[in-house]
Amino acid sequence: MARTTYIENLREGLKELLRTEVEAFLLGEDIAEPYGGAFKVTKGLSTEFPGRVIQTPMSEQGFVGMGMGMALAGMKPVVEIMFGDFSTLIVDQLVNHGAKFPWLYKTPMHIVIRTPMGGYRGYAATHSQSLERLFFGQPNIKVVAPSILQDPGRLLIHSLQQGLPVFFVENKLDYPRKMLEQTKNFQDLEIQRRGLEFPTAQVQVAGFEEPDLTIITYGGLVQMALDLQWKFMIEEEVAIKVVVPSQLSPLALNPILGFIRNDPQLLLLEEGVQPFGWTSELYVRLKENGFEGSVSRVGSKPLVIGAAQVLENHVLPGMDRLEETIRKRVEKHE
Amino acid sequence: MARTTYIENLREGLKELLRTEVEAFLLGEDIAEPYGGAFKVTKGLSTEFPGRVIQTPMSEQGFVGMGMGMALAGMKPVVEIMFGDFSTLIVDQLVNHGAKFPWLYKTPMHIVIRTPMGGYRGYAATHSQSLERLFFGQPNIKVVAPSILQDPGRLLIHSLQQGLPVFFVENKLDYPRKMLEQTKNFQDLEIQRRGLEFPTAQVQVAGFEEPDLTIITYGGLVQMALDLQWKFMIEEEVAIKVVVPSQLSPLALNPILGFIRNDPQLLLLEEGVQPFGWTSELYVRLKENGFEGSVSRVGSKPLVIGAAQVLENHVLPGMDRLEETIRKRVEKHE
Amino acid sequence: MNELKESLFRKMLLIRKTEQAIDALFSMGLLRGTVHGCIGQESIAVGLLSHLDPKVDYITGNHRSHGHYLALCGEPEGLLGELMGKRIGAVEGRGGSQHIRYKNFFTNGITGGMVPIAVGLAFAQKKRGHGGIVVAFFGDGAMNEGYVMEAFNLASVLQLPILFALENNGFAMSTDQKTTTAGNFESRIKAFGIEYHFDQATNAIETYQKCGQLVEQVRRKGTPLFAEFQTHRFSGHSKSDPREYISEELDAYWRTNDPLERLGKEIDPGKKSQIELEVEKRIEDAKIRSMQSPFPNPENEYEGEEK
Amino acid sequence: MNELKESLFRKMLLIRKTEQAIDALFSMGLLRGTVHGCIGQESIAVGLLSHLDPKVDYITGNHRSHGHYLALCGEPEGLLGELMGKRIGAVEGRGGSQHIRYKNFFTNGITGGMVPIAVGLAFAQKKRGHGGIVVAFFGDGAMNEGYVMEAFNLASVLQLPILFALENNGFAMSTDQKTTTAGNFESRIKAFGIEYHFDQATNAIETYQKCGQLVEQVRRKGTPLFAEFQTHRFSGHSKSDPREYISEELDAYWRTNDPLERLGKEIDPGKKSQIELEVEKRIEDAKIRSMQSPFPNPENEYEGEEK
Ligand SMILES: Cc1ncc(C[n+]2csc(CCOP(=O)(O)OP(=O)(O)O)c2C)c(N)n1
Ligand SMILES: Cc1ncc(C[n+]2csc(CCOP(=O)(O)OP(=O)(O)O)c2C)c(N)n1
Ligand SMILES: [Mg+2]
Ligand SMILES: [Mg+2]
Repeated sequence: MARTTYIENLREGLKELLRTEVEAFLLGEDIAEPYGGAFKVTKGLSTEFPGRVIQTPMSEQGFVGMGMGMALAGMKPVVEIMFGDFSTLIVDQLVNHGAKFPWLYKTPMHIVIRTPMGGYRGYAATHSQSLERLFFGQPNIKVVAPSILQDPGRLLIHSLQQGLPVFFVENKLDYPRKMLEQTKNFQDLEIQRRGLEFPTAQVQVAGFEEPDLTIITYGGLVQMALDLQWKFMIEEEVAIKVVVPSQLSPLALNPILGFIRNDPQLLLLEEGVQPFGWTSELYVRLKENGFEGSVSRVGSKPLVIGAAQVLENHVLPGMDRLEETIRKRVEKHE
Repeated sequence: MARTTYIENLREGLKELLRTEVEAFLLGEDIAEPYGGAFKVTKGLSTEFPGRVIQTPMSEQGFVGMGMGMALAGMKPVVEIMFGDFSTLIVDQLVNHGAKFPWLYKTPMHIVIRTPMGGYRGYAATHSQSLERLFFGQPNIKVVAPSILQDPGRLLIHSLQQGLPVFFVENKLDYPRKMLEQTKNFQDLEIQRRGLEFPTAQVQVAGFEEPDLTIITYGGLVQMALDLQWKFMIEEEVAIKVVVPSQLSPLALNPILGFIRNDPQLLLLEEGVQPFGWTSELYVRLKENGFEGSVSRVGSKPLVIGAAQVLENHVLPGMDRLEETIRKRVEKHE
Repeated sequence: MNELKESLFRKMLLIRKTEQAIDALFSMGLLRGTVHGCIGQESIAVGLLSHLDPKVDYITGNHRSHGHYLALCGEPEGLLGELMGKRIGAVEGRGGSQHIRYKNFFTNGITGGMVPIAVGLAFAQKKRGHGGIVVAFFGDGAMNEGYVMEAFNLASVLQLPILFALENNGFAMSTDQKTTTAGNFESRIKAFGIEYHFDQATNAIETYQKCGQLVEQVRRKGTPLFAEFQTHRFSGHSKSDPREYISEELDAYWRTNDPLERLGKEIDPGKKSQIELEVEKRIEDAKIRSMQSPFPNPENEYEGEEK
Repeated sequence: MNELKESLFRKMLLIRKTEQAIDALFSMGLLRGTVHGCIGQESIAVGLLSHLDPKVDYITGNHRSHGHYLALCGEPEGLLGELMGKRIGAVEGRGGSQHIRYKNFFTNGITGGMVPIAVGLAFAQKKRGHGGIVVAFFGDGAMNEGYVMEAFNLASVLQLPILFALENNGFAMSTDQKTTTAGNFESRIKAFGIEYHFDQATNAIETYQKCGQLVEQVRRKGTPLFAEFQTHRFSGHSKSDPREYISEELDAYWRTNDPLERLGKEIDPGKKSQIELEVEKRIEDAKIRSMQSPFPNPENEYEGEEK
């Protein structure tokens, strides 16, 4: 899926699905032509695959439930929720239905719910949240997040083969971004991956393989982590390693441990609200598994996300605050 | 509220509310006479307070939204969700509406959503879960859990004075239980409390004040923790301290720290699924705040809760497994 | 016709006697959890499901689905065993009363939650075009759940082969439907452009025949239908419900109009006694087999599940 | 009558010109986020809200509520400032376009999510008995959300003083309402036992007068009413929507029937120019004041919030 941008890569994955899986369908609001989705992910697909793109009424519970029924019948639906914030409406169908069926009825459920999370665009309180937390730890739900490091298209295809509902976390800012291998810095980076379907990636700058600090993050914040990595390398010769899992829940710890076991210090970073977040569980699991370096977490403050940029910046993790945090930790450590 | 049982105590709190707050209302399914609620919590209230108990259609989203509107108008609704498992249906009204209003509109929202969580009764997959996790960390939502140690009635009254939506986690097994001070062991226990509205309690057996191990838990599992405490004291002269917060989110760490700072080892216990649970955040916060003893967690396995007792027992935390865990840890420590 | 009557009677009686057996087992403290019995409503399950094939058609049930299950498979040990949490149970003790599967029949415990699911199943039926249809059972309480209404709209917009089967027993738990339900079901359904049918479910043969026509129509046209069955629940909402909210008059009306009793009167007394005996024996047998069946082994049941 | 026409024209023009100013500011890159403009729909906000008092009545809006806001308070700086994220904004830059408050008027970004809230507000009005009512605005897309249908049922069962105001512009984002909506709105509403009214919102005076009667009736009887306004959105769904899904014919029909244009023709040309000038000036002024207004201070805005 070597399309230049994240959105193209994702769309390519959807196309491959529709080409190869005769019973794959896309469901969602405004996903057909001429709109092609609020973020244009499905642009062109309803024309290219007639009858396979079902534009639904505004009934999130209803059409997610319908998707669950299709999956129960053995079909392979991919359902778009226009904004991740509206995931609040589909918790019942995911948690009390889709996630229960595979075990209760002994039947695989091939279904992906994909949705864009995240802020930084001034969309304010109800259109900026990172609510994947609703599904973390829920039995029989897998939470997957692609990034510019991890082919969204490929991950999507794997997600539809899990036999249990996958909540697929995209990111609004990621859509127009170039996939990492298409960027100019790419040649200076050393990238390793562990894991097959949902790989964890490690990025280092060539020549800076002894990390002063390691950032573990996912999804939309990968770009910010890489920017920090580059900046600290250029400006201060500080080596930052970036580690990016793509399966968020259940947490796939081993690949992460494999990358970071001997690193001196970790910064766990997520866009979601910090208390009770993804990084909380990650922190515990790292400690429970014997990681001895220092670990800190950064996430959003537990506040309503304001519309004004100054307010949004106050709540969400940002370059400035992170730079400061990293500088302090790297100094302390030296 | 020194009523004998948890349910009586809770009902007493509801009565006091209805007596003292002219604009307090109860909403929910089957809460009026003759049923008085699926678990009989509101038994008698619709007769005693005519017009104040609104028996609703089966429209969880609708009547929780209605409650939010009443709160927005300055009223004080208490909404019952019949089983905690159905909280999946009201996430949107809580997270995207009620929790946003206080800050966006600069107006207090006095509203409590109360619901029984928990298993051990053979109600199986969709009637046994502990889903308070859905609201942990959500900005502007307070999650409160009473127990046999913490007056449900009093906590409920305080919950309605927070100015933001409170998700009030009751427990099915707790309803018929005696409040701790009504039990025969009570005179042998030493109880301390910290915090005013939502106190954290500490229970020790008199004469066993140097804990070999400290259990931190909440809600319905308090009984199990106390049973373990008693059993280990009697059978093995092992001292277990039990610490029980009643405000789960935002986590009120200081009172907990106050009780356990110098304890040798902690066992964090919750009925909810363990990964990404309440104990994950608690673990991190304890470590971030310098707690140096060993800490372990026990919760439910991330599995669908089966109906058969053997299956349920496999998933939920139980006396047997806990005894074993504690024995190992206490031995190791000695 | 006699054969039909006997066959329906046998199926309905199996349901009623099994429900009674369950109540007895509960009283003896032999069952955990809870159950929602369907005594009084048997003719709907039997009348409708006798026209379906659970290998071809999909059926979704709800919390009150013992009757649906027995009407489809006729195996009380699947139910009794399930309630006892035994391997012989329909889903080996995994689900208990509310979470059952038998072939293409599925139940779950969230009221109305299976109705959108049924729409998805109907979508699959339509796309595959193998002639299968979907029947979705639910109660009057479920009619006020928003997602159920969303499902009606979806089924109508997409013109799917589904029969919505409303078992209207007048109450959602203790709540008199009239106190919580504005307007009426008929106009709600027609407002979604769905054809509506009504059956005062007092005559099992009539119910059976009407259902046959409805099923045939959905199969032929491939478009949604809605059937409201007016019925009565003699069971408590769940175990240990004293039914204080149900008036003596209402019970009395339905006692004289109980479809099972009425049907029994139309059957040759000798034949009837024979059926009764056979059914009792079938259930006795199921009870014993269920008791003898082992409990599931959690290690096996959950093997590979912690992904 | 002339006075009324001028007053309505002035309010409607203020809305349209403010929306246009917002579009221009966006094109200049001066605004962040997104907006949902209501050009073409002004007569509904003005016609209805002119009969309400936001200190007594409650009003809930949605994502497309600029017009409602301006019709209620007439202060474009509250809107422009809000969009710029300035302290002068309606909620000091906290909410942006979709999350606004003005007195008893509230908007939020979840389509239809405020409709159950409005029912709760109406419950309060009824209990308090001070004569206040509730108006809930929403679009045709929201009509398919289950919780909105639940709200209709609740309002009807409880007989609350609420006027449901459906601004039917035929589309939910790009989705033609006819492709996703079975049956029709009128019968859906009547099925909940709620009185239904229709207005082809092409004549601002008529809309205003009908609204007056509806408001009066809700106030007098204290029971729910539903009004469907057929309208048209000349704005894109949100900024930068090229409206490819709207046919030229439809636009043409509404261009000749644009209530603002039509009303303008009924006003003395001199007076009209004067109003236009005043409105332009008012908006210019608001723009400047908004630009000059400081940004909120996050420390203050979030003070004490991390509970
Ligand atoms: C979403 C949800 N809300 C509430 C319940 C609790 N509950 C179970 S059955 C029931 C009443 C259902 O009434 P109805 O749909 O009429 O079916 P009936 O029990 O009469 O067969 C209730 C309130 C539930 N299981 N799910
Ligand atoms: C629950 C929910 N689903 C989807 C959206 C995204 N969205 C915002 S407005 C809109 C269309 C709404 O259509 P309608 O109700 O007709 O109002 P209109 O925009 O036409 O005024 C959509 C899909 C949302 N904000 N909330
Ligand atoms: Mg019923
Ligand atoms: Mg519209």
